[in-house]
Amino acid sequence: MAACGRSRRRADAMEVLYFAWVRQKVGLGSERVSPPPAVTDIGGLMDWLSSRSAGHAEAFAHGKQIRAAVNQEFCTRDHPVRAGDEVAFFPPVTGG
Amino acid sequence: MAACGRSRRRADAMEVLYFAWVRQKVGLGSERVSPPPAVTDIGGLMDWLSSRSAGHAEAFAHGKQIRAAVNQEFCTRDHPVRAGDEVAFFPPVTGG
Amino acid sequence: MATIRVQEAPFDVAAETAALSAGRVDVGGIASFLGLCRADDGLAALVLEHYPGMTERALAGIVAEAEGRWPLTGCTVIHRVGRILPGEPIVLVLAASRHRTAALEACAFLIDWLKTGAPFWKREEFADGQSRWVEARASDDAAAAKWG
Amino acid sequence: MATIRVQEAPFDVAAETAALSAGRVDVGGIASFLGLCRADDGLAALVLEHYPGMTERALAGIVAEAEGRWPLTGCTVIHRVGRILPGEPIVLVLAASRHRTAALEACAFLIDWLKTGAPFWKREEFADGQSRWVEARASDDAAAAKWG
Repeated sequence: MAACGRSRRRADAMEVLYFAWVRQKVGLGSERVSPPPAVTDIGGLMDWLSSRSAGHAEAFAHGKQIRAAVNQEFCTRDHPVRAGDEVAFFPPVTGG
Repeated sequence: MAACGRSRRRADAMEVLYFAWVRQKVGLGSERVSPPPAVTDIGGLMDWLSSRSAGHAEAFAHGKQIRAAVNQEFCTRDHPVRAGDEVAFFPPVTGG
Repeated sequence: MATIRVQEAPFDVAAETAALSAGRVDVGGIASFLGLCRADDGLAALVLEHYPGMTERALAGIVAEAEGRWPLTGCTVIHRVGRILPGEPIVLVLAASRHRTAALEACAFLIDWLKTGAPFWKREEFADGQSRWVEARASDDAAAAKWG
Repeated sequence: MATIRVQEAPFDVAAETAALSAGRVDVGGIASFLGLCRADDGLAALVLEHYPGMTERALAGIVAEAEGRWPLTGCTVIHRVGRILPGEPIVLVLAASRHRTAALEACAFLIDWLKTGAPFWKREEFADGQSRWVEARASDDAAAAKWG
């Protein structure tokens, strides 16, 4: 079964995680996506994700208030993304 | 007895306290003294006290390293002293 | 050397403090900051969400940065997640060193950086049933930025 | 509001910390500094002498100054005197406020000022029977002076 689950993961897919109000607006905590080759950085990925649902569109409409991480490191809009990456979108952090 | 103790206190006397190595060199924790009228400030009191014993002389020979308080407030050499004051001499503080 | 924990359970300030000097005589000072949940504007609870995995990584990075800047003998960061009631503790930062200045500065640095550099998000729940995400404050960014 | 104590007995960090937020929900942060006795150069014990009366006065003045500079919800200064062994606590400073910056700054201010503005003197006793008075450090004067 594990092998079966794994076989369904496309080699060009990336894991996208959402937190806080980004998660609430998107309506998902995470999803596996396979953006087209034209999507090469965080900014491009945000634009592409916006088209996936009304929830995505609403979340990413607040683009300036959204922060991103690639493979668990904070990054800027021009950071490259590629298959196999773990990408996360969330509001500015408010811990402490 | 209380009245008797009190009557032995001269009206022109002041209480002088010593702490840390000043106390050890003077050989006293406190004493009641009646300096002459020419003694009007901390500096003058230090000079006068120096003449009281070898221990006093040794303690006040380190005058620059000695701090003073009058009536429990830190003060400088030119602070006035008068009968009834509580005067203290000690090294720079090292608490905390 | 460093203790880093993200947990739902409350923590024991005395035990964490004692752990930094237990069995050793080279610790001159332990500075700490304990963050508590205030009940502003009818707040009923704070709900803290985080990014498991990245949180621990980010905290480890912040602690390593502090250890590089100050000669610490030990360091502890514990951050709670989940539902926290007014008056309850949220976060504990401890920094121990031979000298007080290192401990005090490292502690302030850790809490300032933690506020802006670790993936936690607070949602406020109010007595009237309303709920809202806490917005990041420019003053927190400024506090973190002052460390250069 | 403020707790000021000079005592021979050890103190309870957890109880003192808890006392600053007990029964209230307006405290956002408690910063603390715990000073401990190090065993440098074969130290066997520290003996702390103070000026009874003036000490309490001086500490009250320092606390009042901190309360005037920062909006504190509470503040605690406990300083031990007498014989203190390596690893044992010497001094505890706590500052509580709605906001972390006030608590952190007030705590650092209190310990800096206490080091130079309260009449305590430390004598070091060594394993070989020698004893010497600790000399004041210029760095402590500088730390206190930076608060203006």
